[in-house]
Amino acid sequence: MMIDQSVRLEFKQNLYNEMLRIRTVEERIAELYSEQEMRCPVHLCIGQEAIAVGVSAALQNRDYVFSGHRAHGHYLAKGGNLKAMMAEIYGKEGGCSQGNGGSMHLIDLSVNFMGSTPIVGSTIPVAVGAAFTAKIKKQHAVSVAYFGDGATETGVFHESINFAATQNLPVIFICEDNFYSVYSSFEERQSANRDIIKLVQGHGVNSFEGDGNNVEEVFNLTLSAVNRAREGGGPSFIKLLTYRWREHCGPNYDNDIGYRTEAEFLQWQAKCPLKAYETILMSMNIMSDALYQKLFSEYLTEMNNAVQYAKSQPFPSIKNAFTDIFSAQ
Amino acid sequence: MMIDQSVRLEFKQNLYNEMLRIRTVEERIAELYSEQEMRCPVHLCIGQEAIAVGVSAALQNRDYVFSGHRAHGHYLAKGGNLKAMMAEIYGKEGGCSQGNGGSMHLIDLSVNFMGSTPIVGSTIPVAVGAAFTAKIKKQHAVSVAYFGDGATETGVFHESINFAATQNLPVIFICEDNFYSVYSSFEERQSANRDIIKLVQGHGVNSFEGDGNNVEEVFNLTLSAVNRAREGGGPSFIKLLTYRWREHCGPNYDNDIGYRTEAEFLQWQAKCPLKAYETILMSMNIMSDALYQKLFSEYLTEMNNAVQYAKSQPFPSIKNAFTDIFSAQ
Amino acid sequence: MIRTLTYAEALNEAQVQCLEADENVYVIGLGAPDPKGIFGTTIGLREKFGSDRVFDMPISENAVTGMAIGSAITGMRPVLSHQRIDFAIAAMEQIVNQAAKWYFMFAGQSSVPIVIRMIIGRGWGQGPQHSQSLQAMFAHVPGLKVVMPATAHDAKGLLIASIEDNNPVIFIEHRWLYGLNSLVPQEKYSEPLGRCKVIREGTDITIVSLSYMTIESLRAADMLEDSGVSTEIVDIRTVSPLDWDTIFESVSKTGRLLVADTGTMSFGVSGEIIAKCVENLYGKLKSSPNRISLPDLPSPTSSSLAKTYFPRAVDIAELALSSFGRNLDKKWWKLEEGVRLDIPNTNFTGPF
Amino acid sequence: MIRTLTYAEALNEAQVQCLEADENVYVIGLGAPDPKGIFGTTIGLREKFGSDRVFDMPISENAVTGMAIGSAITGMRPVLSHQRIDFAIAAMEQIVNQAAKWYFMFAGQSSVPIVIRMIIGRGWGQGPQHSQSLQAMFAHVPGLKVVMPATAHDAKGLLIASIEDNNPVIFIEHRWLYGLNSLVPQEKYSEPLGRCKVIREGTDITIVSLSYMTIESLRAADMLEDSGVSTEIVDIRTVSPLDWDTIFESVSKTGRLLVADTGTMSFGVSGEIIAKCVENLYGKLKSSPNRISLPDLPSPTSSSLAKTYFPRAVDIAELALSSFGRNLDKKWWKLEEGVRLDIPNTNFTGPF
Ligand SMILES: Cc1ncc(C[n+]2csc(CCOP(=O)(O)OP(=O)(O)O)c2C)c(N)n1
Ligand SMILES: Cc1ncc(C[n+]2csc(CCOP(=O)(O)OP(=O)(O)O)c2C)c(N)n1
Ligand SMILES: [Mg+2]
Ligand SMILES: [Mg+2]
Repeated sequence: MMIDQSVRLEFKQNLYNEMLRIRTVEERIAELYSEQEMRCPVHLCIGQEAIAVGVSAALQNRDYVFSGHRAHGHYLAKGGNLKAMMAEIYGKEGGCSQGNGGSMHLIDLSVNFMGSTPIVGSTIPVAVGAAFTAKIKKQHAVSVAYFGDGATETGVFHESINFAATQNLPVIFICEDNFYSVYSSFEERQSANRDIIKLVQGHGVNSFEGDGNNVEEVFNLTLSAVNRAREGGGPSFIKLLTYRWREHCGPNYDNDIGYRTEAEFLQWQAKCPLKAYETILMSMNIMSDALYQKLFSEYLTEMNNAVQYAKSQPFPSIKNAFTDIFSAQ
Repeated sequence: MMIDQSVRLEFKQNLYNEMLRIRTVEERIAELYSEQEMRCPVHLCIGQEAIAVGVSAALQNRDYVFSGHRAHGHYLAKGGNLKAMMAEIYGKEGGCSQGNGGSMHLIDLSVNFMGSTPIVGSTIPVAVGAAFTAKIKKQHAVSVAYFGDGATETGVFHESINFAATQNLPVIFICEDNFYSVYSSFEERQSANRDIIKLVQGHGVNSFEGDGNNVEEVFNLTLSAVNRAREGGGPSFIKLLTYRWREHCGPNYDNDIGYRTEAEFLQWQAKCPLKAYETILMSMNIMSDALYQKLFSEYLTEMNNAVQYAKSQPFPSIKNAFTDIFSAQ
Repeated sequence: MIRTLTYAEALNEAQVQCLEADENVYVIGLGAPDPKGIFGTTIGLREKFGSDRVFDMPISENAVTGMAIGSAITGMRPVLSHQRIDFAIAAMEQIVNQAAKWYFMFAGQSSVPIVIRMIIGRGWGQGPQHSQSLQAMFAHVPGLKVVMPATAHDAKGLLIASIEDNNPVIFIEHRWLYGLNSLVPQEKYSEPLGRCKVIREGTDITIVSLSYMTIESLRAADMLEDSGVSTEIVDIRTVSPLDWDTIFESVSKTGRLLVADTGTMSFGVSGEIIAKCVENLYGKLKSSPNRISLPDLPSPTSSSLAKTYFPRAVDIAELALSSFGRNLDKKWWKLEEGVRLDIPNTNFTGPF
Repeated sequence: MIRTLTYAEALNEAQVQCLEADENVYVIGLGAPDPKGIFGTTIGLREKFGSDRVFDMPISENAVTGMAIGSAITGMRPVLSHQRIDFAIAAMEQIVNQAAKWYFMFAGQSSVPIVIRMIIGRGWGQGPQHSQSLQAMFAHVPGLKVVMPATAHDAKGLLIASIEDNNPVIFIEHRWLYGLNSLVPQEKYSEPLGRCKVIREGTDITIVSLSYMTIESLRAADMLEDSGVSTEIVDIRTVSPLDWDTIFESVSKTGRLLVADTGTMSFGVSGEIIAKCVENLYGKLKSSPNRISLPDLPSPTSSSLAKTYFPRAVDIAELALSSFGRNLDKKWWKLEEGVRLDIPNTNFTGPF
């Protein structure tokens, strides 16, 4: 696709930049959370940025994306408006859901980020439905469902996979496998003999596995799934190994509370998706410390502006709040 | 297990007899249904008898069995009381559920036939729960869940398989694959690339496939699963190919209504599990036409007595009906 | 043109006309294209519109509901049937958490124009897991519309309105209605959602009823007329949002209220209607409001128990008269004797 | 011995004592053995009783419910927690079709002694899918008991009774109650299911309330007392089966009824209570019954909307006074100003 070397380098640079942008946003949320002004649960994706970025790089604006509780990165990588997200987390009128949703209910229809909602597994079939529309209306679009390793235990995941396979729908199932479902490890939830790749193949769906901390690998796996889906080749499932750095919900580290070890965390921190890619790009002379500083301060400024915007927005008053439950005809 | 030849032959004879008994009961229900006295839906298992019989032959009285809407054979093969079943179908006081249940709600706790209920997939996790009890209480018992090919599309099937695998429970999942879910064929419901054996293996569960019209094959597959489960080897899944001869629900043939062909039916009728086994037993000089006549008339008499019993039983009057929704302490 | 159609035919015609009118409409459901066509309501649709627009589903009620939601927010208008309401509760998670809330939780940016058809019923030993009537569960969830037509005419008009509505509609059909006729215009028309209909005018008592209980109420009204009581019947049609004005107006006029519901009583539809009427018409009632519904028990299977479990016209009439301190003439009870009460009519022979 | 315990500690102690008393009792739930231990209610249980009796589950609410049912009919006594009620509705199929009906559909031959704990709540931006209060859905289903304790004392006694009960019990806990204290005896005791409790005696008006709304009602009663109105509070404790006698007795005495529920209003718990009181106490009410509950909307997330969405003591008091044609003294409203209304107390800092 990218023959020209400069285009190629720019592409790589963008992958990095996007990851850094998400990291900067998430870290800043973590810092500001203790102010007690973001009065809703937040599930940060620090450590998992490569997935959102790699996947999104393989998508077009028209492609549909759905997510769950841990959605900030997915939303931003797809091009979701940062200010609207921050205002939403602050519960403000200018929020992407006008304060009705909060961190767990992001939407930006201008980039076909169709919605994230926090019932585990629950947006997976919804994403399949968007793929159905894409197919029937010949939109040449694909639909992406992001979810975690825990979500593969829900019945609705299997029903969705089967339905997508039966109807040969252009949907990509992205499983972010970060080893934990809240504080529960695999031993509590799945058999040691489980093989999700085989399982999904058994459903009749193309199934792949990759390093979720390697942004280019994520991109490549996704791109081939997307291409196949666009050409009528049906659904794909991609499992991507990664790790959540902070607590399941909230701004802190929680390696001390007992469900995982500091050592495990450190091991994964050493596999930081940004650092890993930075090293590669440095060796290609695209990245440098100076560039990092420049980018970081740009993103920090952007984020601070977004926070500023969010804080300055009015709260939805009862009068202005969106309170309709029914859409008028 | 069966070293002695006479025991072996008796065992074979019993397999045949049980199938013939079930066939006789089901055919008689079909004949009598038009009297409009069995006023509840009936899902006959004619054509599928080898599964119930082969599976049950591998079980002990203490082993738990659960089933769904098509349960007559499973109930009878486990030793369920015929009179109580017929009275139940006739909606009478002497019914196994005192008329509250009907054909789709069979139970006989004296043989650990724990219950059948007609929401597809819905007794699968319940069977898993009984296996949990068996394990925790070290009952040396296994639990069997019977269900159809359609049930493997339900989310709860997958959740149950995963849970059983995670907890390594002594449960045997028996899938009676008769190609149809009501009038819907596989094309409408599953991908052509689906491989249920692989799928279940992906969950981490031992998984087998067999000829559901071959009673000895069913027995052997089940027995090894049962032995494994009793020894702590965990759950197994067994898919057994078979064919339902009559309409999905009700007493008639329905090869004319358009969802399947007469030719397909005839092909499967030619694979009749009783006829096939009869031929084998004849070649071994166990079965004969005379014996068949004798057995058939015995079972017919037994069935006619059961019908007689059912018809003579009183209807549950409001006064005598079981109407408690809560069990007293 | 106006003809006589059965309720099932009317639903079929509604779907045909919607499929013709809007290419975004599609029909999906358990057995939708099969030879029985969901009690005849989808027969012929696949032949007319092809398998891209009319298709079956795996036994995956929850995911298929979610997939219908996803298609709806991206421009389609699914008409989904799970057949029995007992099966549909496997999809409760998607219906309650997603369909009902999507519009609100994203502040109106996308809506979910989806119709989910569910069948309720009674009779022929359907029993505990095949004849529940769970409308109250859905009506309790803000964001769902709940529609329960009683006549063929309303079945067509309300199904068209439901398909054209931008919101999730739970469309509940009673099995015993499928064979009943009424006059149904041929052209495509819609009956407004959220509006009750006074289907019989009267002055002495108001019966507020829905779905099949409206049919029984009509028969009860004849018995009551025979007793000199003039009955007004308000057919609810849409349980949620409920058209309180029409109910209040009727009850204000008659001063007496009886609610007839197909579901079990406690925490159901009837309690809300009585509560709301009392709150709004306090002091205007001439006697204690009454209600008739199923007892708080699962449905027993035996045909002999159907009689006491499922209320009939005579029960309604008797209860209505009790608020005048009177009893129903025994002749009406006599008429019921020997009638098989687990079938809608003598043509019905099971096994469904 | 009697000590002060929090509601969470009381629930924990109830489970410890049941696990000790009966080897058939086991605890399973999302995160049951994790460091947070379901808001502290299961902390330490695994350490005490081992991983065979206290364990976690996959995110498979429906199957795990079914498995608990299967274990219950074969002799175990599972205490299952799905955490939030919003997650538990993924298990609706098993709860409604199997747990609720098993005993009846097999004519009493086997029963389902299972407790399913579910969490409701408000505040801290839980939003549309994390703060529903769906007790009415469960109360509507014959065969389920629905228990909603308001105090630490009742939490312990009712959880023990629920575990010892032979029937499926939906045990609903409000997040804002976990930190509240009351006197709790150390020994194992049970409070009877199906019995309301008059937790404050009064003569002028009866407030029938449940769960966290009982706490707000107690505060409202103080405000009302200040206004010269003597309030009797009936804490429901068990929504189903409901102890109507205690309610009727209180309402007969005071002649006035206000129902305070944690759920959305329409087709919910409050309507049934009003209807039943009117049916049974017709003519004994001195004014129109009132009710306070959530508006028929999903829960909005923004903290600024929590204030109007979730009713507080002042709202209850104001509504109660309205049935005397009076208004609440402004001072009480003033007191609420500046108070953050999306947290139970100032110690609460999220993020759950
Ligand atoms: C149906 C349902 N059950 C339980 C929960 C509570 N819950 C929220 S997030 C979560 C863990 C999800 O784990 P995973 O899918 O691996 O995503 P991760 O948090 O690791 O990104 C759980 C159990 C829920 N939101 N929905
Ligand atoms: C959850 C649910 N959905 C739909 C139905 C309606 N239904 C009854 S039997 C059946 C077909 C089941 O097919 P299968 O599992 O293959 O069993 P078979 O009838 O072929 O023995 C269906 C869809 C049901 N009972 N439960
Ligand atoms: Mg995870
Ligand atoms: Mg089948």
